[in-house]
Amino acid sequence: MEITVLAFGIAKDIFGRESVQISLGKNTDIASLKEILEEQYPKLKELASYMIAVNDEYAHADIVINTGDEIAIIPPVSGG
Amino acid sequence: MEITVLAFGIAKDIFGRESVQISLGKNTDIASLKEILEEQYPKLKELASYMIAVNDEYAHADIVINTGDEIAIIPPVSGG
Amino acid sequence: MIDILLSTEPLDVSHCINLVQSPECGGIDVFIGTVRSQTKGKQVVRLEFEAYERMAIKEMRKIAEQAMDKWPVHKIAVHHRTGVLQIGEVPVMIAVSAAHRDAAFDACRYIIDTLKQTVPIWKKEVFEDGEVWVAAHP
Amino acid sequence: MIDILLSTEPLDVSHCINLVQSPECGGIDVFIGTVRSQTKGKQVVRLEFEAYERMAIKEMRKIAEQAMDKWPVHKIAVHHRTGVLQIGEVPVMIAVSAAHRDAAFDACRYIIDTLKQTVPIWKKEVFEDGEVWVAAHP
Repeated sequence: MEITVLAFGIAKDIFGRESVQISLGKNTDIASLKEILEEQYPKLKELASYMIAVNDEYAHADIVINTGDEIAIIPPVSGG
Repeated sequence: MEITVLAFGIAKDIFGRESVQISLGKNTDIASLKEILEEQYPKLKELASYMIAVNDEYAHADIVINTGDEIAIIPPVSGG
Repeated sequence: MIDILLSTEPLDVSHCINLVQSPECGGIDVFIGTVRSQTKGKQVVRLEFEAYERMAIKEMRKIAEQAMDKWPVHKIAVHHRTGVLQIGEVPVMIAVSAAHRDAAFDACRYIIDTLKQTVPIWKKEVFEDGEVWVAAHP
Repeated sequence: MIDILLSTEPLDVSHCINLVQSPECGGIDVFIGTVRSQTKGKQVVRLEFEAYERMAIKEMRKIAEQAMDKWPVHKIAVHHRTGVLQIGEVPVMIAVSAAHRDAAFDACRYIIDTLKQTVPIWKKEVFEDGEVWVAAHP
């Protein structure tokens, strides 16, 4: 399946755009998604940390991604 | 010597006025002043506590009162 | 910078905050006391605040100076009202600015806690059926 | 009552305080974040805030709800700004009202501390000679 990954803050700079399309196999979990992203965008590994959000919620490593999910990269937040 | 004792809050109600004149012997300290006041105004003893200020500062029991000092009764404060 | 005010006029929160704002500061903590409609389950009609004015101002300044010594804060405003206050009105307002927020929170809380213990200001609660000087009796 | 706002417009402190004021409350604690002119000794020209808007609003509400569960507070307003901010402008403002002040202080501090850890908002510091996404790198 094709999913769209939204990027914010420094992740947008790393992607060079506000979102990227990624092809994922069935039953891909968050941990695997991170590996795929880091292979394509090695600079992600230089971040202090980053999280993945699925449908506006922080997602644990073992959460499986479904078609239609809204996926976003959440680099270290710095609001306030 | 004659001194004026200012009263605030409930002390004003106990005195029935904003200040009272008291005759004190030489070298009267704060502890003695309190005894004299409590004799004349026994309701002072019903207060949760009260302090005496001399010239705008809280005064310890052993401070000696001098002519011209500004003396005030400070019942339990409740500002804020 | 320390700004102390004891006033019979309504306190102005925007003014108070502007007084402490500074380009060197990352945070401002503000405490605003408000007159509650109830105390111990009893309906309050109004409050009356009385101060030993000169000493009250001196004590408020002392507390602000202590806070400046204890925490790395930049500016402090302590404004207190006297006279008759209705429900919802503001008897006290404290604003503290600092480079970092922890100092602003700690100092602001210290100032209101200490003010309530040491500053010679007295509050009378007026009810439908009587009135009482707060904290006067055990 | 919880009021959450994420806005590109300047935040209004009087409005924010009015939102939480209530006759049942004896105190309001307000935290106001302000843009500092310096960070680690370097002169800041401006800040740029970006948010994952829908999730940021959801997370701000979650934090306010947690504060409501943890402390006996009455009303909470959490207002955050996005876009370009100059020195001295206000990126965040939190107001908490409670019957007693301790709860207001504790809840307000919890909200700003947690907001800075979990709400998907990012701050870019712009200097004369470059720019940096705050906290992005170790």
